[in-house]
Amino acid sequence: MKISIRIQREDFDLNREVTMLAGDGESGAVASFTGHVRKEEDLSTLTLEHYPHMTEAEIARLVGEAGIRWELTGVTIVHRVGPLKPGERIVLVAIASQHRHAAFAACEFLMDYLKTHAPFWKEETRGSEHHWVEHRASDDEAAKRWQK
Amino acid sequence: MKISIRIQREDFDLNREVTMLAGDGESGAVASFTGHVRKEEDLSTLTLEHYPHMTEAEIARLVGEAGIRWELTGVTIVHRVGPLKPGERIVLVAIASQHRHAAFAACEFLMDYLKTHAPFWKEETRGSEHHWVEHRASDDEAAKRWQK
Amino acid sequence: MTLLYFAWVRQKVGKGEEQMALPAGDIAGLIAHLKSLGPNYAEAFADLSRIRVAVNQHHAGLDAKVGANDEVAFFPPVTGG
Amino acid sequence: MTLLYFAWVRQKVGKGEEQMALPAGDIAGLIAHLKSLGPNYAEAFADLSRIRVAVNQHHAGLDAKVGANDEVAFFPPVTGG
Repeated sequence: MKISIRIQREDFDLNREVTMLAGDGESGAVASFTGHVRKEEDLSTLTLEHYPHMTEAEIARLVGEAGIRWELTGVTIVHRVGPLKPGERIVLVAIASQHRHAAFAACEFLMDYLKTHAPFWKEETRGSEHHWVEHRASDDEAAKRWQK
Repeated sequence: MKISIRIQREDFDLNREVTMLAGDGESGAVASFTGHVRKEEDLSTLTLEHYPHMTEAEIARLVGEAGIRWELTGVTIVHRVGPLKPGERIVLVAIASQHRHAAFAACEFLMDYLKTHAPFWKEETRGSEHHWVEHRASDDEAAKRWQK
Repeated sequence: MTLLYFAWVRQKVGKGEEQMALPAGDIAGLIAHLKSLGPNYAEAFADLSRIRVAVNQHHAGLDAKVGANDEVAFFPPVTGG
Repeated sequence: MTLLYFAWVRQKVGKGEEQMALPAGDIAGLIAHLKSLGPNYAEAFADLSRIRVAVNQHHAGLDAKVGANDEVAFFPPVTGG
């Protein structure tokens, strides 16, 4: 299984990431997810903070768990940090497999666990006000679906 | 809901397609699927034939059904036809929504229905032999999951 | 009536499209008529479990009614995606 | 012991990282000690239902044991993805 986990300030090229995962013909299916900053009336910036090292370690643990649950040929996760504008991409989870159902399931599993386990925090800037985004109970519920 | 349905011989740029769907900040989530030609020992070319006009009409009907079942902000479907080499992309289904679960579900639904309803046929070239790919019963089973 | 053939149905029939003046009827009757036209049609339509039909670009069954101005397509189960 | 603070915990404590010489114990005891150090800590740790903990970069509970060489991080429930 090819694994690439990157925390970075820069944007990513989805086309390039998927080609790197599946361009060799080893995988018939790639399921991808991108999360974007939603435009809201007075939201000017969404700033992401993280816990360096633990972020990568925690994501690697989640990827390892996904690799046990499904037959995967590749996983690429890119999570951006720093200030982002409405419409910009926050996160990419791309999963390659020989089977599309495995790719979809692992992609959704990793998104649900990223949202509840990976140490990132979002701060919104609205006008001159800053405030931290609250964790959502619905994300905990989503992650619980996968508990065996 | 932004809808783009294209049948084309050329490859597509996934990054561009997703930016067109979600770059305006109206959607927080984009789930995408790309299907690729798998490398097999003696497979040199996979050639896709389709039923012009019906293909677009049938895909539009499926997209309409997805738009009734889930709250979506955009759907882009690109399906290639003509000769393709191992590793090349065959199909893109990209779904934008405010909610990631809706995006994932609609993406999987559309892939399952594309495989069972859209009039495309694959012919494999192996050495000097050509043969038509057989429809798989597992694809029918996958599509049946969605019947209400 | 416009008849269209795709994939191996097209190869067995030996053409992709043809016009035919036919009385109104159902798909099953149309296929029976086609099979009487020659061994190429007889072979293409030998096993109806492997044939799918569309009438005016909508999937249809063997009992669908067709008339002079309809477009009828015959093809194997689809394998796209 | 290395202590790390993130997001609003960092802002309330007023720093992101500090070293402290502390006896071995559990996280609950460590938090009780921190709250005694000043109103900034008392405010940051006022509502433990809003605090999450990692020990050596693994998620941990309030009953986790920590010693002199451990890295302990305090932060709000995560909101990435």
